[in-house]
Amino acid sequence: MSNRVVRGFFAATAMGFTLCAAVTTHAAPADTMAALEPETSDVVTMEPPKPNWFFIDGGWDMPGTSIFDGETGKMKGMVETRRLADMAIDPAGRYYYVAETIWSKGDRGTRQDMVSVYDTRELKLVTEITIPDRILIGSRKNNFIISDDGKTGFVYNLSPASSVNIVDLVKRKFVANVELPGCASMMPNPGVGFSALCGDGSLATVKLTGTKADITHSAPFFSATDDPIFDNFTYDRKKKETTFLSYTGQVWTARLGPAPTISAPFSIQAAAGIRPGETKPLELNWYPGGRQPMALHRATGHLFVLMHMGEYWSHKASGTEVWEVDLATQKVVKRRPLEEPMNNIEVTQSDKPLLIMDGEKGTALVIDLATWEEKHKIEKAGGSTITVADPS
Amino acid sequence: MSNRVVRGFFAATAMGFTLCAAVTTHAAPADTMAALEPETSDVVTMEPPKPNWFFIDGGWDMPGTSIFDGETGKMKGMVETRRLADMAIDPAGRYYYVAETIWSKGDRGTRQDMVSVYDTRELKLVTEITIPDRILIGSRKNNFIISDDGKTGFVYNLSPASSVNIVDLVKRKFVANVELPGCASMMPNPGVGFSALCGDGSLATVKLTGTKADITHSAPFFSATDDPIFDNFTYDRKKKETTFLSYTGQVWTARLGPAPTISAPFSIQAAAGIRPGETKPLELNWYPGGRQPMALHRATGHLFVLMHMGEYWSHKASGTEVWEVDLATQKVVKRRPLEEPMNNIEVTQSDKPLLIMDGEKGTALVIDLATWEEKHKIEKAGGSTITVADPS
Amino acid sequence: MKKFDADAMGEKLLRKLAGGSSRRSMLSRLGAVLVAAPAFPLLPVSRAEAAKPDRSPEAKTAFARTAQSKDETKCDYWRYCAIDGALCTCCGGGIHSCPAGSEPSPVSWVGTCINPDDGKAYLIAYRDCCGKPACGQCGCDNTDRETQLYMPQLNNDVIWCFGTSSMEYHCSTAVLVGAAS
Amino acid sequence: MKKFDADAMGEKLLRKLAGGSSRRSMLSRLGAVLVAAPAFPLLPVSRAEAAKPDRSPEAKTAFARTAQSKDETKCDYWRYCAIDGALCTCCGGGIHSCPAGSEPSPVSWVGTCINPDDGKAYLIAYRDCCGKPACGQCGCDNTDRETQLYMPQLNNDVIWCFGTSSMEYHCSTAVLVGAAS
Repeated sequence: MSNRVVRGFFAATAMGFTLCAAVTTHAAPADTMAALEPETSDVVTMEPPKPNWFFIDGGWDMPGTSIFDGETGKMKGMVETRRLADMAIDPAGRYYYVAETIWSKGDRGTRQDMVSVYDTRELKLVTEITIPDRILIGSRKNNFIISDDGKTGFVYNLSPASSVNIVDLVKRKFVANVELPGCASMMPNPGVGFSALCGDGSLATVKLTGTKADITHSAPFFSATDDPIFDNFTYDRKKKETTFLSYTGQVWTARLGPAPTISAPFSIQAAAGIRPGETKPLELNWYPGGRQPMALHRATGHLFVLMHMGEYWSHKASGTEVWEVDLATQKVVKRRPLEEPMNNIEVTQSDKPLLIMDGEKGTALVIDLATWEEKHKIEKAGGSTITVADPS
Repeated sequence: MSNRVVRGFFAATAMGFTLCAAVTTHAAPADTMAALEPETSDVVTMEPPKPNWFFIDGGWDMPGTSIFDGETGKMKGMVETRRLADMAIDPAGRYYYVAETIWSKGDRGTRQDMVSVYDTRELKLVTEITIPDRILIGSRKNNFIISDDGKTGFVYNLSPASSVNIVDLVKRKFVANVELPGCASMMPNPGVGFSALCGDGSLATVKLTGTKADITHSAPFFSATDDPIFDNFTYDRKKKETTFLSYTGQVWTARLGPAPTISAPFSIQAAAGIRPGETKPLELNWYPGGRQPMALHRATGHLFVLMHMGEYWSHKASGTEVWEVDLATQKVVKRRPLEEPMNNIEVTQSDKPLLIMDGEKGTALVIDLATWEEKHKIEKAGGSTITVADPS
Repeated sequence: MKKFDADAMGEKLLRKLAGGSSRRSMLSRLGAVLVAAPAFPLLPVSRAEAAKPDRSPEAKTAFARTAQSKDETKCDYWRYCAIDGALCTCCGGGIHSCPAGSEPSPVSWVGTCINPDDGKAYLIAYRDCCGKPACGQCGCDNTDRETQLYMPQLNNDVIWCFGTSSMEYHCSTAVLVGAAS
Repeated sequence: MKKFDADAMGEKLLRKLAGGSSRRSMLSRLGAVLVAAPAFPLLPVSRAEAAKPDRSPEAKTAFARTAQSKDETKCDYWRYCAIDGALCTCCGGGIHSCPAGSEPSPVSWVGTCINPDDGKAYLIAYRDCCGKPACGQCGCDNTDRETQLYMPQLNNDVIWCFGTSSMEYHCSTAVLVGAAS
């Protein structure tokens, strides 16, 4: 093989195809090229996010968040989310935002924290918004949230002091870092700022005025050590409400505002007609568990919870059943067994909602909720958190 | 949880342990600390590489090259090899060298190519030697080689023009990039420079004088398109010989020097008493295959080859048998079936040699060659190339 | 405890929950209920009338009841009651030693684990070793008293590599800090 | 062809190799030979006396004999005879289209594949789409006429992302360049 051949090989055209007679004679003793028109390489343009799409984080082993159409089960594209990055969707559907941390030399060098902005049609990097450090944890949906109006991003940090980076998504610049002592796991609080759960069992509300943060606390309503609330809770933008679920299976609804109000809890097990979950050992019962253990369909007020049978402190165990809870009547209206245990659950906010789940093996399930029919089973889809276009 | 608690929590001592009364009361209602001496965190120091160790590249999905003791089956440590990096061992056992490519922002930003130097006792980064671009391919043992005296490193590049970066490992600096048109897959050529296989079926010898490279070619002896030689061939430092294996199962030995001599080939299938492999379709036969399909035990001159049954052009198929070939007598002296197909094979150069293999699932097998006893089966050890301390 | 092991920890209890019926018949009945999935399935169980085991919060968890004190390279070694990640003892390190080239984080999350040899509770600091790629060996995820991010020192998902030169996670140690009770 | 599929391509041949005995008995005999592993096991085969199939190098490979022309999202689609990686058709792209946000490499490796509809050989450029993390869907590794690194344009392991703004590999397309014969 002569130098000429190698060089000739690189005579690629601007249209982007490779061809070199000297090479093709190696590949096959071709005579002449037929009159066939060679194809041209191009790049697909996407639509903005749709209600029946879901976004599945590959997790520790598979960098990237894959976008799937829940109806067809087909992959639409991928947002670049490296390990431990957090993705959020612009409520107006124009941008995907990725809060991420990159070292200049892979695992060494200079630390760089940023919110990277991708347009939703071309999936191209629009800009990077430099921020101070953010937490490295992954698999959490409430460490990077966006205000309902899409104008402000909140990026949680643990340094290990607790604080929040405020990002102006319109001007695309970092605004301020505000301390959030003893609290984490944020939710938007429209017109106020944001709220967060705290280690003392209270809900903190952070009123933002420019770069000034004024923090107030609700009365403690749960025990952060004895019966913690899963920090992957759900937020309903329309009702401005958050639904909380604890390890034992207690369910609260918090109405957000300058002074949030928190409902009395009810037991998900009692709602199914069995005894409530308890914190004591040796009490075998059904418990909620997994990484993203619940999903709320906003229009119907139905909560879908991954449940497993076990003892207390098995809160990371994958669910072997899905319980459908009517929050209004506080009743479990359906229980569905799963063939394989699942770790994360989400539901589309469409009229004909689809339930999306994934498990440790990275296989995603798409279930038609009307029939509980398995519409799609997608291998290697991803094993971490699931997001839908309307993050209610 | 008050601010004080979080802050108190960070009152770590210089010795590196965390303790905070306010925290421990959350963890458990502890009264007082007992008189028990708290343990101190420390860091292990290793020995230099030993003949019964093996180094297994995690491959695409598991960054890092894990070091295992073949006798005990225990992991000893890890060399940082990101995806598509190539590792080589200092013949004197003082350093691990990693040829790697890092972008300043993960998959974007500025490209940085380097040879990173780690000391073998503390596994700490000693320095980085900046080099021009190198090839991105992975799973190849001959894209980064070190001269027998340990003084020079050769890093292959495909830009896509073919060239080699010469690195002075004593002065720890890049020396020169020399063109290597039409050739790749290097082997040391002591006192001369290096040799490489070429697309025209020849062996190229690159005589280095300072930064000047003088390239000569052997007569063509194989067909790079019809019956290619696996580029993961073996090099015997003691004999200054390379053993080549082709897709059909032809075996050559090349004696290196200013004008290398190449033996007449023999067929590995004929050596086992069956008909030789052929390039035609529909000829079902045993063929060599995998990613690192062969290993040479230098002292005995026995070659271990991963073989599978199939048709020609199945050269990446994992081996379902290991064939042990006596190169001197040109006979297959043993055939051993494998329970699971294997992709990579290596053998330790110790008196009681151990055969090491791994497959697609990343499970490593350690076989005692004297008895063919499975000494260890190590899950998640890694799925890519295997290196032993004495790279013969 | 990664998965609930019904065989190891609950057969007797399951039988009691089922009101004295055999485990198999209880399970099959349970199965029928689940597959039919009526609007309000009632699990045919009531509070177990077990012979007064210690049900206080301080009683032994499922992990503690089966923990051992002999092999530090197994997930059920007693100190690992709240560990998450690769055991450094399987990565070239030790119970309180980082593998060569990695660096112990000066801060950590903590657990309170019961030593089966003396039945006492000890405070364990799960100190991450940082600055190497994930070790990959002996992955464990035990969750006794493990809580959520608003209580970070009791959360085992955080990358506890603060104050180290690299925040890359390699493996986790389980350092004995002292007696907890 | 990732794995040799004995059922699809060789039962008849295997029987012939075994001298007319049934496949099962031939295999079990073969198994016995292997397990016993004598110093010089002789596979009881000689050159097959098959009824003159086309054995020229131009004859159809195992891949070509079973390739289809209907579904571009399957590894056995005819153009994929030498592809290695994730099919862009499964990643939001198309047979010659990169998924949104990724970028086609201007150079590529090539393959010569036979279209089952007309039996003719075509030159295919396997152009990688670059600049996104690995797609992960529909991983294929077909190796017809795939060779080694000293013949790079026929090697499918190289990351063929030259001249793109990022060299991160996302997926591979199979662009029809023209007839090869």
